[in-house]
Amino acid sequence: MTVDNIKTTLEQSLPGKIIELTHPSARVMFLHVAKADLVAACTVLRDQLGFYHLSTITGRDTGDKLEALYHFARSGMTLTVRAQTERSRPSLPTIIGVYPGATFYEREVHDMVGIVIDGHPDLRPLVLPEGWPDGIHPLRKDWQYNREEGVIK
Amino acid sequence: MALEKLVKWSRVSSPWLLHFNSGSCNGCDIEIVAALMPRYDLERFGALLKASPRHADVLVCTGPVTRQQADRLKRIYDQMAEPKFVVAVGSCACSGEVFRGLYNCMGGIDSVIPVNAYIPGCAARPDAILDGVAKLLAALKKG
Amino acid sequence: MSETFVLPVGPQHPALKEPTSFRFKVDGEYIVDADLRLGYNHRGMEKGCEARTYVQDIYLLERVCGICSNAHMTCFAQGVERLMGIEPPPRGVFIRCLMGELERIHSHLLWLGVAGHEIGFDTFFMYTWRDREVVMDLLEMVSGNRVNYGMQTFGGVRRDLDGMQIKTLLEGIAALKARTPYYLNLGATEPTMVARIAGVGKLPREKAIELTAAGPTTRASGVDFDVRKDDPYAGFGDLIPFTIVTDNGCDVLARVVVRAKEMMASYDIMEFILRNLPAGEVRTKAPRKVPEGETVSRVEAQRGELIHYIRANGTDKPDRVKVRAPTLANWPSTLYMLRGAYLADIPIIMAAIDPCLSCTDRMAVISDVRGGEKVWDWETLRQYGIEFHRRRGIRP
Amino acid sequence: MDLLKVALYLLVYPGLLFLFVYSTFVEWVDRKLYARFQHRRGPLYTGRAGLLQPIADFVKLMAKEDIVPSSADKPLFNAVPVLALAAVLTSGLLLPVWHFTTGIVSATSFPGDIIVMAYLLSLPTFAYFLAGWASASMYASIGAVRVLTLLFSYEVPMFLAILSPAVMAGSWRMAEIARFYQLHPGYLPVNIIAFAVAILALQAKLERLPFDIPEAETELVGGTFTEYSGRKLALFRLLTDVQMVTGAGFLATLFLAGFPGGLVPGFLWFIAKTLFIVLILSAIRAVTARIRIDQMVNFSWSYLAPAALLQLVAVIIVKGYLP
Amino acid sequence: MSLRLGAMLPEVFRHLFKRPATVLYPFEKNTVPARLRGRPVMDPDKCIGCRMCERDCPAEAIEVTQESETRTDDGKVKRRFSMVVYVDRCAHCGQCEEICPAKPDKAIKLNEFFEEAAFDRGALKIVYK
Ligand code: SF4
Ligand code: SF4
Ligand code: SF4
Ligand code: SF4
Ligand code: SF4
Ligand code: SF4
Ligand code: SF4
Ligand code: SF4
Repeated sequence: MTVDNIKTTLEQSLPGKIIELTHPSARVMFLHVAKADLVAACTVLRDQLGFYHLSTITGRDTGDKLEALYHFARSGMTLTVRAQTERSRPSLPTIIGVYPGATFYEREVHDMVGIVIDGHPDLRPLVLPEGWPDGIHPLRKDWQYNREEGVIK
Repeated sequence: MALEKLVKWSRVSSPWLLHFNSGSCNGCDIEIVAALMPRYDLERFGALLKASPRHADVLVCTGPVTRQQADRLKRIYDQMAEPKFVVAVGSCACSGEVFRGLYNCMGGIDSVIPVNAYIPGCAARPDAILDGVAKLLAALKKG
Repeated sequence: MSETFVLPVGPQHPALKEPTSFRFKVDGEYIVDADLRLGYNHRGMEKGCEARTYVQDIYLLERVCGICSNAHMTCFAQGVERLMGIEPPPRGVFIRCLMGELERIHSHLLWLGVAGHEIGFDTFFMYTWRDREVVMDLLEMVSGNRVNYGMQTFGGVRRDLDGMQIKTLLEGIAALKARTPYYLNLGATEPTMVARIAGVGKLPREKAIELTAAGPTTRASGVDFDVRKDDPYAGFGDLIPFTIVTDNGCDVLARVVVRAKEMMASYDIMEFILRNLPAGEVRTKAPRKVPEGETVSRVEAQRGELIHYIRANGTDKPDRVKVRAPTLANWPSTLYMLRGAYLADIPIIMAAIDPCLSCTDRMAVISDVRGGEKVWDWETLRQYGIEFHRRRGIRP
Repeated sequence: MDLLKVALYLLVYPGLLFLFVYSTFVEWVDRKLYARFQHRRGPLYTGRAGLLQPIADFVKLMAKEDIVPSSADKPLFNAVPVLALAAVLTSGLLLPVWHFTTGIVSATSFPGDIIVMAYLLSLPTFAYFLAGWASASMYASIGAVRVLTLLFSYEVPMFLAILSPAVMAGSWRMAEIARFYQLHPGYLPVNIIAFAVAILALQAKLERLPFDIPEAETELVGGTFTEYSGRKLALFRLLTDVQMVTGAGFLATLFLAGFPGGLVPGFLWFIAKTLFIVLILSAIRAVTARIRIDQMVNFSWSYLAPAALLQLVAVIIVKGYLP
Repeated sequence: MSLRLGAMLPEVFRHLFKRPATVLYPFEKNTVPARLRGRPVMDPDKCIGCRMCERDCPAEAIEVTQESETRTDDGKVKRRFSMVVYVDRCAHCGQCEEICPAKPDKAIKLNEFFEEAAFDRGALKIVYK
């Protein structure tokens, strides 16, 4: 399946919902959709384009927004779906209905950047050592770790 | 005197090891296992790898000590019966190495428990580990 | 003994050389439910990467794990090269690929031994590790270190091979090639071994796909998922031929077979590389600053697909580096395999995915042992832990 | 004179001193063989070729801090190792190493001593169970339950197996059984199946691979001994070694025609025959993987016990045709 | 599937009569490969004080300090640098050697020494003056 094929299928199946579709280098594509269209996009990827494998989910702090990047794979192509959410009450819908293997990845995103995953059955705070202060997400850009003096010699 | 000498001799001749990974990259852990394998065969010195902290004399630690592990490292150390020794294997167990300053690392075994011998290296070669163990035993024999 | 109780395994449990903690609900000798808590090895490397330069990052990421150190380096280097828009010269590509395959051999031999050890077959463990020293010597000869080879860099590899080394490599590979069938034969026929691994840890094909398993775990369930084929890198695809190994057994035995056959395939790849090594430079010059952009880089590490997401902001430090190593991809399927298994099969089932937690360990599943679903803070949990162990006679 | 002899018997040969020294030697042989099988060296620097290694281990443990877990049943926890050691040491005394003629019936050789011996050899297993139980730690308790399960699966084949040579020889006294085979070595091969069964059962009794299920390090840390440290752990280790010696001696008496020829040749025979059995035990340990507890139970009820029974029937039939 | 009991038996017994694979390491030295990345050694005579090594070291193992500044007769400034290498931090990556621009010979190199074990971290702080 070529890049053009993927492009046309996506445009047909997600009319008007594609915010951006880029192809920066061979076998790498990025697709930006709105938060509300995330699950629909995932379903299209799985059912119509044969992306059977979810590699992982990356959480990222863009500065003014938070975003999650869903990396999907199939033979000959890696496609990343980008979905953004506002900083004030960050949340994204879960995709475990489409890709059950996403459980752990979603929990990780929740921990590291603090995006709440709506509909995830088991979102107890996790990651990080026990007793990690609430509301601190290490991968947010506004959190900096300052080495404690004396701990590290 | 005679008895003391005998006890000292027995201690030097029979170091039982407990291996603890405090968050290392596995590199040194593999090399510790390699030191027990036919090529280097640590059992020559009477060393055996034990699973229960109650049975061990030497705690062989690797890793820069993650916050989560710091507590457990301490607990394991306390569970061991006296006399006990701690050996830090690998540069990251000695000082934190490339993990220095990461928010979840304490940086070195000695930030949590006292260490008797340091074996730097990344990874510490099995022969470097052997060398360290031999040096520790020689020092115990003397003092 | 039909009473159900919870057996915490780890983080000091000997079956896991790395710290992790499982909670098993056990009914007699059966596992009713399995729960997993990671996080013991979380070091905060992704954040650390943002504060270091690319040059420092490649060495930091190499130390995500001592077993696929080279895979991490390769993955990061190739991602950054993509952003820089440079390509390593052919000789560099070949040596990069050679390192990957050598590392695969060392890792699979290590795994074979550990799997033997987990079921109490220590002689097997000793033999495989004795022969593993052959690969270790080769790796050390080429790179100067037994674990963190430090071979990859932006724009190629850091060290070249000379004629003498190529000869030694070919000899070593031939010796290993002669030896591997013996292990395959043993693993697949020694009765005590077979009795322990056949039919154990079933993972049906659909489940393997659904739970996004990777590497030999999924290939042993009949899925031909291999990054070397799907997203060719380091010369695979056009320059270097290779074959994918799959098996339809779906159990631990199948995973042994897949790994052993994969080793045979790797020997062929390496011999091809060494016989057809192009002449020329091994690296091109790379800039220190990386132009703005983002990319995804994937590599088939020994345990499966390894993926890095890299975002550059035009400076000499990355904006975001994300690492997802293969073991994390295999945990959901492992939990699936563990439910309903025997207590005695825990080690071998876990060993069968070849868990390496140093890269994976980023989550903690905090479950209330008494059945409730509450979240404890550090102190409560610690207090509970101390209590818990005191009741069982382990002094805090 | 008699007193001296008794003292000699109890303290020197085959009593305490001999059993202690010889059992450490046997442990050394076992470890060395195991290492050589694995293409390694094994203990090398403690004494000549590592000969003193087991003694160093023992002394070191004796001198180490001895922790009793606070939740453990203290009296039981402390008593178990001593009681168990006493049992195996007594079993050592029963070995017919002084009985070159079968006329005398003494305190250490009497009709039925074979049963007492088998019983004494089983006692440590109960001790392991109690040890695990008294530790009140999770790993140790699972280990303890496994010890019992294991006991029920190998004990019956063991008893059946030792019946064969006894029935053949028509005696319940070890010295007489050994003597019978010394006189009729031709009958030794008849018991070969029983011998194999007994070897496997002994391996299980000693909790060595492939039957080290209760100690399964990769599942249960140190099994029943997880909580033991220092002196008591030393006793347990000594106990296992002595048990190996007496167990090997027991099998040598029954299946390898005992130790003929008076004091010195008898002693040499003893060494040779027990070492032979140790060699077999080490080899089994080297070439097998640990089996699962349910497989063990299956194995012993569907193979070991029937084999031993078959052997017994065969022996009875052969016996019937005997002149 | 053929289940042959003791497929290993012959192999195992053969080893009884073979020389074990063990090397007697601390008592017999073994050879190390020429490329071994051991301890970083610096030569103050060659160092030009660019601090590239310090900047690239991933483990904060290097500290370069200026020792002296002298003016030669022809008016050139000559600076001398000393270096501290914390062996207990060094990751033996070899980046310092690779980046060092000193000509014609690198001022910092990794030698073949690896038996670093020590009882005290102070002993692992090595000063090159
Ligand atoms: S010293 Fe290096 S190889 Fe060893 S554990 Fe640490 S990072 Fe890994
Ligand atoms: S025997 Fe036990 S302690 Fe030793 S390496 Fe294996 S699991 Fe670890
Ligand atoms: S998430 Fe993984 S790679 Fe990142 S710091 Fe934690 S353990 Fe390391
Ligand atoms: S799975 Fe992770 S820890 Fe294991 S070898 Fe790969 S990167 Fe390393
Ligand atoms: S789980 Fe993997 S990394 Fe860990 S010790 Fe075993 S083989 Fe090594
Ligand atoms: S060229 Fe090199 S030495 Fe000069 S300023 Fe730049 S980095 Fe420093
Ligand atoms: S070898 Fe690497 S870690 Fe060591 S001093 Fe040089 S740059 Fe630093
Ligand atoms: S890189 Fe070389 S010349 Fe520059 S400071 Fe370091 S040792 Fe000196």
